[in-house]
Amino acid sequence: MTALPGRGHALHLLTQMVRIRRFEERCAELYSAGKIRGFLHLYIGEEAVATGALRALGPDDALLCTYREHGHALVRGVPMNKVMAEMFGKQEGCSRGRGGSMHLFDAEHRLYGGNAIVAGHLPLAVGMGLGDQMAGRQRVTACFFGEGAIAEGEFHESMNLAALWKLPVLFACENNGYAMGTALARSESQTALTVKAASYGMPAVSVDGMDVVAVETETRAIVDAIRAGGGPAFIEYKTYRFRAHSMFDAELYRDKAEVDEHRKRDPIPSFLRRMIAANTLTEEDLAHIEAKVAEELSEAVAFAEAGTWEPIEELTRDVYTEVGA
Amino acid sequence: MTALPGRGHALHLLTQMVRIRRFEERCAELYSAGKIRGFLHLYIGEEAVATGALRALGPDDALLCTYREHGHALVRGVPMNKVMAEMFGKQEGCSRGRGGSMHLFDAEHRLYGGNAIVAGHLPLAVGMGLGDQMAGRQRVTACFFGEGAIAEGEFHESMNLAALWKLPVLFACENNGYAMGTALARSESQTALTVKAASYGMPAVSVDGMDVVAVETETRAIVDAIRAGGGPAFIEYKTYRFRAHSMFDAELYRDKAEVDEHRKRDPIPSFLRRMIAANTLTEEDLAHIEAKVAEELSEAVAFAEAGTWEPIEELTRDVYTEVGA
Amino acid sequence: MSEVTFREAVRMALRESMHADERVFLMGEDVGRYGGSYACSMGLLEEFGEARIRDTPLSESGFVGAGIGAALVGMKPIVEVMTVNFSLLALDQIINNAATLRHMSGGQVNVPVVIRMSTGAGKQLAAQHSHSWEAFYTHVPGLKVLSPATVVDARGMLLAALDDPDPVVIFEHSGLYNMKGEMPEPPPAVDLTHARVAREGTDVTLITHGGCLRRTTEAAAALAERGISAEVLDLRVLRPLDWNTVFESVAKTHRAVIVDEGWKSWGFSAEVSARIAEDAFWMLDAPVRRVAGVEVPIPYPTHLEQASIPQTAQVIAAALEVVGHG
Amino acid sequence: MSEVTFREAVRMALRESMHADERVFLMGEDVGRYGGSYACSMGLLEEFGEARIRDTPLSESGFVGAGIGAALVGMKPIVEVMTVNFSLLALDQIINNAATLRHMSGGQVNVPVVIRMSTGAGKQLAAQHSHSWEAFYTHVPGLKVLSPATVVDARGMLLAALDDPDPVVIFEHSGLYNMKGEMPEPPPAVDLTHARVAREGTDVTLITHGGCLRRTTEAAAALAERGISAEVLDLRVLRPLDWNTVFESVAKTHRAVIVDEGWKSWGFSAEVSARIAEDAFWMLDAPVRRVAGVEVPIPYPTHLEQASIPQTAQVIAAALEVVGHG
Ligand SMILES: Cc1ncc(C[n+]2csc(CCOP(=O)(O)OP(=O)(O)O)c2C)c(N)n1
Ligand SMILES: Cc1ncc(C[n+]2csc(CCOP(=O)(O)OP(=O)(O)O)c2C)c(N)n1
Ligand SMILES: [Mg+2]
Ligand SMILES: [Mg+2]
Repeated sequence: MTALPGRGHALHLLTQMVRIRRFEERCAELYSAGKIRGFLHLYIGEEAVATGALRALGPDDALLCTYREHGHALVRGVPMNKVMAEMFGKQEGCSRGRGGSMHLFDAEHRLYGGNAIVAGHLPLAVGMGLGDQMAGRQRVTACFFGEGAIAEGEFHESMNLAALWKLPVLFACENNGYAMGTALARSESQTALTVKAASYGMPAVSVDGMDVVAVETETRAIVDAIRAGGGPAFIEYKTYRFRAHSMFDAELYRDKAEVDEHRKRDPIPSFLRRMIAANTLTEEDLAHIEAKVAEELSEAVAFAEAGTWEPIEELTRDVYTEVGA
Repeated sequence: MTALPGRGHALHLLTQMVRIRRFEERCAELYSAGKIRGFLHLYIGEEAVATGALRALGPDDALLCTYREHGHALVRGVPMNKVMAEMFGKQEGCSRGRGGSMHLFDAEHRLYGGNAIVAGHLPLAVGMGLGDQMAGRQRVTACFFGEGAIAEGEFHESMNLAALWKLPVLFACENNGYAMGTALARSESQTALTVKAASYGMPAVSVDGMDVVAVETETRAIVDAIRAGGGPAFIEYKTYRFRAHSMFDAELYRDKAEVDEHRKRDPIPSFLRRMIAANTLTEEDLAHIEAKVAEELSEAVAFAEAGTWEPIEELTRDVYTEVGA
Repeated sequence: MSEVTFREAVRMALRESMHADERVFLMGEDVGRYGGSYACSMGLLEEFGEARIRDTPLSESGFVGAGIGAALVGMKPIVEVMTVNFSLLALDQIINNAATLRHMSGGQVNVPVVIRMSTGAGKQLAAQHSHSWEAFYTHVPGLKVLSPATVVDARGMLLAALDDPDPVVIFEHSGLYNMKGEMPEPPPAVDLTHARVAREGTDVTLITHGGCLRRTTEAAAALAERGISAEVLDLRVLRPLDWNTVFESVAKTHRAVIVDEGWKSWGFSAEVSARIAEDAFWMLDAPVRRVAGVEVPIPYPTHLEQASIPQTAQVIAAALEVVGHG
Repeated sequence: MSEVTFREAVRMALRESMHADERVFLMGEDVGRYGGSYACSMGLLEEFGEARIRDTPLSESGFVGAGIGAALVGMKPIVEVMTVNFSLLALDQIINNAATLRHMSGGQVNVPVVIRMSTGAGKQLAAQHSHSWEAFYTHVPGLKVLSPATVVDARGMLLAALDDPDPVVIFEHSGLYNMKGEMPEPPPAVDLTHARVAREGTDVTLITHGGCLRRTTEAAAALAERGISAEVLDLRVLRPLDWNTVFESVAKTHRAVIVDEGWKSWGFSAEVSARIAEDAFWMLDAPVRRVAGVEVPIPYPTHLEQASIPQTAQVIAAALEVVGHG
């Protein structure tokens, strides 16, 4: 068992997980209210992954995610206001409202999406690592993807290129057991995912993605090795999504009992329990965090509500780079 | 060491290898003479692979190959006349002259190309295996491809699908060390190719592709297992191409010395030597075979020369199936 | 006569064909347990089992290619690609294999695969889920390309596609799945050779298909109120296209507007416009006009999304322009 | 002034750009040790080393995507895809990423990647190696698409593409690599905005690009002998296309023929034809004609291959038709 964090550190982890959870619960409500539209993929249940893993990255490191990336954006430091405005499609959003839930971008925070073609961002991560390597920069590129992406050819091509060229890329697999309605065993003949990495000679580790401390510790070890020039690495976070794949999912493919079973591993209460047992945190800390998050959240909703629509005249702006602009 | 074949069997193997060798040597001449055009990829040095492997297949089994498939077509039983006519582009050719060297097809012999998109035929093989499985047929689909194809996403997707669905497909990798000018170690981070198969939980074996007896024996074992319902398997044939990749290759990427070294493993003389040592074959057998092959070959060239051009009016025939035709 | 949704019509065809012919099977991501991303195959797993309602891993190139391979050995696979946006991953298989194998082999094989995919915008799914790329497929000899716009065609064209010996790509506009329409009893067979005159008229021909039919007929109704008689053609079959019906209509109206959701330049509408102006030039009293998608990766917010795709008002304006009331 | 081949002109640009800017690098299958499948990069590995002349495994989606990613972090990658036929494997990366990222992110990033690929028939490489699929790229907003037809453009357009902040796709017709042409001293910069009047004329405008320019100018010469003055436009930049130059020429000649090797229907030529007939309708004295590829997977034998692609005689015939001598 990994060492427990100190109080400040623990407060940070708890805060981030609560921020994600409450943010997304509100998003689900706002979806029902018609404020958020399109696809909305909730990360609820998986918060420990982004929370723990992103602490292992420095501000110069790059981050690429899937369409299930609200948590990553928030932990990365994209202001909740901008994320919520983006969910609404307002031009004050982090992608000027054009991307919505699936395409959160923030170049300043080196967040390169919010990518919605499954596995389509893996080659990008390889190229970003390549650019850094060629320019002699010490940065790491962390690329998050679901276990469903492993069946795509792009996963394979990207793993091979990164390993062949020893690029500073972290392949971060969020294994929540399902790709939409397809359980891992129905999409991969070999379900031990680290074996895939081995077939590229790439170091690989699997970690309990419901344990934020383990996530952080293991990620840090592997990111440090990458940064030290060890080449790419693969990490699997074993997690579970408590909610439907998106808002259009009848969840016919799994039992409520299965979900309930996994809810017992809910990363937020389990982390809190452990910290309380170690006398690091108290129930009051949680209450305090909840209050702060509630405030941040209502401000974010207000910000998004007050946001404005990008004028239709600007629809085609940025299809190409306006030179001189 | 695998058991040596008896005389009839050995004569067959030797004959096939010689047929391929002489056929292709003549093709190279005919290329210089302008009778054959386009790309011409010679199999010289690799003859033991098609020769040994195809003996393990039954006439109902399907075969898919790359653009380096003259050997496979000949061993499979496509008449040399039809293959040569195809090389010339004559309508008496096995693909009506439309395919040329890279696209030898013969549905009657269940040869499904001659495919020139690297790894593009692997998904087809999966589907053919799937169709057979669903229809309850006992056939095997054998899919040959070069080691270069392993870096393509299609390899990965196909291996996974076949393994997941336990399809009767043989993935037959002809590892001649190079993909055009790219040595294996420059295209794969993990050069032990059987490890790739393991990451799909697929049985895999590697065999000396210069040893026609070993090729046949190992292929037979693995094909029998597939036919018995064991699901797909991967076999690597370690071989070497003695000639350039195609007729447009300056071979800057390897030394003549390296090629010469491999020529010592030339599958034809080494097989002959071994059989002579075992008193199964004699030098006269070879002379006799050479004479017969020379005859077959000159007949094939004459047939191709006498062949006719498909009328231009038929250019668009078979873009779609003419219904009722 | 009963009222069914477009989705139900697709499902009817799936069921009927699977009952009628055991070589038919459906495969694609989440067609089984999940019920299909647009719920077209909901319930079919229970009815036909997992071999024939086959969930696939995320590997578009692999499973589309597998569909082609299965067709080569006599099966009649229906491959569902969730959306045309992901179909680029399978385009090599569709073009270099499905569309090519028959001709390249000198006619020895044929590829009776049916590939269904959803297309189009309107659900605020943003730039990687909203496009209309029919033109990538209509450009390819060897393929047939269908675009049903009615419940009768949603069912009938899928059945007809399964009877076709060659690869057929069917575009189902995602905005149509919930649309209701009358399904005659018994449900009629349809052909894959003719465009349909959806509304007769004499002043201008409005040419469209699939997801744009509704707005186009709305435009025609609005034009009628202004005394302009618009003929509406539902092309139905995009390749091979029924040019005769197009030319016949233009011969009558002397004016044409094409309505298509795809990006305008080099889009589906381009060939239609070009062909009319080339082959019916002397019949035209005005230049052809296109109402097509704005050339932009479609954005998320609804006002920008709708601004990216054809609107009824634009169809009306284009029609008014070509009839000289512009 | 010196005479260089098209291939050498490409190599000049590769060398010049790599010397001038250390962010430039070349990557693709066999660009290094092998020297490039069409030998464009022969010798460059020795000069620039294997990091910058980077051989890649066979993985078009992976390495094209890696080029896009490298561009996102400030590199200027030149990615070589051996032929457009294999580029389908990378089309998802090119369309859903390269062309989309800037707009979708609200303008936060740009993607200065240059993707070179050979195109076209004429080498008897048959149905999986001979096509001209420019239209798949010209359809896509966010991409710029170039088609050099001269040695000056082969060099100059590659350099200009590297200066462009957005993704640029360059089509090099494989039949041009051995073509010789005059390269002025010093070699001139070229723009990415204008079509070029390759030959002036007054009776008919022949519009083409890339590999078809030679046959088109041959046709113009033959027409001149018959007293017909043909203007030849070399489009050069296929997207965004310089419509002004096209319309100016048609305003003068009132007649247009488009010559393009791609399949006719929904091909590159379709938009050109459509746009002329739509926006220059009242200037036209005859319908536009297209001389384009026959809709067939291109076969191996030379007589069928040549029958599949535009020939000088067909250009002449089309021109004669539109000028009324048909
Ligand atoms: C190439 C592609 N194919 C299909 C889809 C549709 N789709 C969106 S998410 C998804 C499941 C992905 O599962 P996984 O990678 O495990 O990520 P998770 O949603 O579980 O986080 C699918 C099939 C897509 N977006 N892209
Ligand atoms: C998808 C694709 N990319 C590139 C090529 C060009 N190409 C033809 S053969 C070849 C090398 C293939 O090597 P390998 O698979 O080892 O087969 P070998 O030629 O050695 O038999 C390449 C790069 C192609 N035909 N298809
Ligand atoms: Mg998942
Ligand atoms: Mg090889």
